Amino acid sequence: MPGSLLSVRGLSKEFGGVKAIQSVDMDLVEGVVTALVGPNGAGKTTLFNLICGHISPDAGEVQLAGRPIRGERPHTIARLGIARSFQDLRLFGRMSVRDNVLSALEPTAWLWQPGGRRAARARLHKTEAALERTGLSALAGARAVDLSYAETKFLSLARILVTEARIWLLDEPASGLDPVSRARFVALLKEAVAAGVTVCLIEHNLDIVTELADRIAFLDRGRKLAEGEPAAILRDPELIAIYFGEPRR
Amino acid sequence: MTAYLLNLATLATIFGILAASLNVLIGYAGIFSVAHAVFFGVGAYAGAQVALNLVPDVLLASLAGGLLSGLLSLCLALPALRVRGEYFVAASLGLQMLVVTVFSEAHSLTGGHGGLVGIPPASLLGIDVSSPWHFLAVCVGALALSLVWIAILMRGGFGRGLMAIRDSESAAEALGKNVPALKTIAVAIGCSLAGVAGTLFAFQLAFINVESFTLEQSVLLMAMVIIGGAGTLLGPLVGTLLLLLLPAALSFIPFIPATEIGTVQQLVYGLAMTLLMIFRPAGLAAPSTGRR
Amino acid sequence: MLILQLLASGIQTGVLYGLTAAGFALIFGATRVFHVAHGATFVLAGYAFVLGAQAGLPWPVSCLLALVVAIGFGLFMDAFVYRPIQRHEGAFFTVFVAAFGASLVVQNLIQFCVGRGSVSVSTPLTRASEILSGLYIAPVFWVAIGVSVALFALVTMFLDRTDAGVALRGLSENPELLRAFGLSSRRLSALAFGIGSAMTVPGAILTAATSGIEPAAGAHVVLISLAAAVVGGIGSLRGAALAGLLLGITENLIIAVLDTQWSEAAGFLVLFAFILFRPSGLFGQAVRR
Amino acid sequence: MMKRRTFLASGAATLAAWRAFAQTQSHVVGTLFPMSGSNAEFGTLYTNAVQLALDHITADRMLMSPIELRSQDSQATPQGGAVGMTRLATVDKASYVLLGFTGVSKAAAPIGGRNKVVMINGGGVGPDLATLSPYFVNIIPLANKEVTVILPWLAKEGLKRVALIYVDDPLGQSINQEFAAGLPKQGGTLVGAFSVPPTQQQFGAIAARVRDVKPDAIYFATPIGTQLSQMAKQLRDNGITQQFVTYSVGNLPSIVAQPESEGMIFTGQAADWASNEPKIKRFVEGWRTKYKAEPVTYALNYYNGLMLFAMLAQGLERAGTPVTGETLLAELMRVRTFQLAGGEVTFDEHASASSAIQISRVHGGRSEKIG
Repeated sequence: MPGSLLSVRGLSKEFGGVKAIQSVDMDLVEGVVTALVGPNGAGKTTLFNLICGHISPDAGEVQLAGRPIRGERPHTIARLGIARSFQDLRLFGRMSVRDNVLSALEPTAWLWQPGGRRAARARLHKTEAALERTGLSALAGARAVDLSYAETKFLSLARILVTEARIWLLDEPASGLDPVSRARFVALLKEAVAAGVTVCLIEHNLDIVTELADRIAFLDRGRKLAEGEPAAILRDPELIAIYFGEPRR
Repeated sequence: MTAYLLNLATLATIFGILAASLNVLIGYAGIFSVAHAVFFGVGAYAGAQVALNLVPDVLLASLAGGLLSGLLSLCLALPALRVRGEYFVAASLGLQMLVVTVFSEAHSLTGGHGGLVGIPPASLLGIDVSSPWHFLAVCVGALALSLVWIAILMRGGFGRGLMAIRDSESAAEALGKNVPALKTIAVAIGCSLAGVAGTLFAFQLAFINVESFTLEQSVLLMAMVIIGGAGTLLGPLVGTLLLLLLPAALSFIPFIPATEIGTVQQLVYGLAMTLLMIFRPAGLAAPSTGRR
Repeated sequence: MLILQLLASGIQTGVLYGLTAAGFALIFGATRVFHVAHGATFVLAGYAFVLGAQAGLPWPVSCLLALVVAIGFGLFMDAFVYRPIQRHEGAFFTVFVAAFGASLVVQNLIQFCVGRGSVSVSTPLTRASEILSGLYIAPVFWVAIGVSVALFALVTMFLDRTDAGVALRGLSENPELLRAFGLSSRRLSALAFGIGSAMTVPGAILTAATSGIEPAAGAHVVLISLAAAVVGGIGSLRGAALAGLLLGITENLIIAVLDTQWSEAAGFLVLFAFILFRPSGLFGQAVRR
Repeated sequence: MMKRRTFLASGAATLAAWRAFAQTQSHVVGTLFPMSGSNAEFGTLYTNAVQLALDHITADRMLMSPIELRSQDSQATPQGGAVGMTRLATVDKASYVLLGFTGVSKAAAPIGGRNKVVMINGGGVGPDLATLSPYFVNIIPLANKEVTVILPWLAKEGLKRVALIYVDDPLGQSINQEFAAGLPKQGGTLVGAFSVPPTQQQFGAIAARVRDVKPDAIYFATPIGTQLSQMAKQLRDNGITQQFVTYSVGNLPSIVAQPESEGMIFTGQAADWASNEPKIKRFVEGWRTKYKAEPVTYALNYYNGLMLFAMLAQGLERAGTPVTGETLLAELMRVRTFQLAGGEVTFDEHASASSAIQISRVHGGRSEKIG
């Protein structure tokens, strides 16, 4: 597909006989926001895990800007410019908010850091800026486990924000937020998209999906059932029936 | 009296290094090793052999002890990369038991149960440092260096990387951390420091045998770190002082029958471990939990 | 004949290892508590039996006493040590340290109250006689096998047939369920501790009869249980029991070629190898890396 | 099993020692025994022996200044030995320390030597203890001497095939060497030597191997009493009916009392409890009244250990020489031969004692001298 930054071809994964993902094709086009939609257990998170290398696929191909990345270790894939968030956030609980973000800026943290003091100061600067944007500046010294729910969501975003990754894979980033926080959150995402980030998000809240997404990929039981413009997908009665409660076995 | 206090202070310093080094694993990297006495022992034997056969130079012997322990730490890093949690504890237990057998059977290297006797008095770059004051100074120096080295590492990106892995391995990976490399280095650092402590221990006692490197020792070390506060710089030192000075302090209490001191001490130490874990699981030196 | 004799003594050790390990596995599987104080349960049960017998109680009463002490201690640990810690959302290591501390307390209390040497009961059951040329078997051999098999069958039946048992097994086979059960699993966890602790009793009593029991004997028991539980696949009772049996046999058979120093080490080498190459154990489901 | 009374007694002693802290006139004698852990049975036994000697010395008014006992727990480990010895030497300023156990002795010897403290070993019998330090005195004959006594006896009894079960430490290794070298000279053979770790508790498998080599006698070389009793019980349980032989460790009360030890032969210093020699008689009767039990040679060693101190100090006091470790050692090396309970003891140039070794047999829960 033209402009495809990340392309997934024929990706499959089985867990003990259960087909979690069955030959899924998908493309993330530069600057386009794709929403992964589907009922629980459709395999959305598994798809993220396969792309990021947390799970190795049984078959299929993943390419980042034409370079095959299937079989690479997660940290290598991350360093190539794919950032992801987790549904359960997985913050670094016993570290401070600042260190959570700062740590995301040091992927190759070694016994010593390249660039010396100046680079270190730059990283700190960037961290403070990210905290500022996500409204966490006042909490920079607090431990992540001590944050409120909404604050943890923003911290998770801040960690991705600083990485300057080209692709963001976000797993229900805004779920459970109150309307005000949600608006703030969506605004931040839009800013990022405007700055050229390619976003793929898993989202159950269709309001957010319609507000953000340019395309929707619909997954059910490991298969991609449809992909297209949000309006078209959300009008398909069959998909809506699956989504909203066709009784599943 | 001074000599007794000096001896105790030197031992406390050596165990301080040990606890601090174990803290790198337990507190920062989240690698719950109960095989730390193994690396203490490797360092002690290596240092003692250098002192016995080459020169009794603390620096050289410590280097040898630290290096060998660091190399052999791969035995611990390997399971640490494969498994976590209870499985890793089990693996390190296995390693500990295995190595104790090797220590007691490799007569030519370790002297078996008879141990290595007559380790010569220590010197440092040609200067005799075997007097209690001098040797304490050497040990305090080593402890200070270790603490500074750990503090610098843990304040920097490396430490943040380790703690990130400790708190969430998958998130750390997703942010580009090379988890196997970081873990391996952390284990190597912790174990080589333990090796240095082992060498100092060998010089201090002038006699070592396998009884100092058993599972009980590993558990004592672990208790020092946990009781003091894992993941804090000074916690392990607090734990070391408490657990090491406890028997000495108990033996000064006149109303405990001398014959029962050992039992009472173990009892107190066991009870302290259990109660602390129930009421203050983060350890004595850890800041109290914030809002929650 | 040597091999046969070693095999026999391996089986006798092994069945008791297996039973104790299965108790450990049951507790770990159902509650995710790394019950290091399992060895303390074992020692307490052994001492209860010996002291009962020395006080002149008839042996079934002494056995019952041992059973009560074991179960009581298990329930005590569950209610007053593990549960408060879990309320604090302690990491598993916190549990490990607390349990270790408790074992130390038990060991030293026994030393203080009873004495430090080993205690044992004398019984004609441990006297071996030659049943084949060169093969000596003591009646205790059959007792160990009989009791272990019977008790194991009883526990498995309980787990298979009763509602509570099925729920327990569900927990150990699918740890995810544990989260769903949450703290409402309180009674189930007490049940697991009760049964698991009871499973140390035959081993404790027979050890007291064959080789005597000492305050520090718990450490070895825990190490073996732990090794067996891992090798068998954590959560699998059958796996733990079988692995315990195998460890006992290995420990004994290896003496045909090596000195005894290596017999314990061999068991831990097996453990280490399993963790490196097959962390899911013999029967376990795949664990997360 | 130890008696509560002993705890109280030693507790009272400690208390008394504390009160006397300021009185620098008294002679400070230290004990460095394992008081906790699996070897604590020895520690209690040794402490009892020292207490009894102290009672007798006080009753006899042997010394002008009183003896003050200070106790440290060696835990039977090198580290415990080093810490305890340092404390005895530098805090308590003991001039004379009674200790035991090979590992403890090795760790304590350099410290005692540096601080000029005479160390009396009455329990550890590893042959490498002979030359640890000039200040290290062995009042117990070392184990290799015991083996030389048992070899002719084995030959005389026609026990030609000997199997050895030994703990793999210097003691066990030296016994192994002594047997391997000495048995053929007597026309016997060492048909099997099985080493075990000090922590081993199960001997069923060893029993199988021992039976497999068809020995006439089985020799146990373990320094740990509980282990010895396990070995004896489990071997008998596993149908091994041959002669058991061991060295002085067999003299522990718990072992002598055990039914499986019936008929076991052990060597040890000549100590004839039925003797009419007044010193030994006093010791035996004193022990029986005070501890309601039969004495053992280990206890005799430490009893003699403190008695030796009283004799040395008495000599020094009479000569007007201050009692220090240095003068005590000089006195020991001057006199060399002492009339202690159980007979004459002579110290060689390494300050290691040689005294007559006797062979005893366990019979009916008691030990009896057979040669």
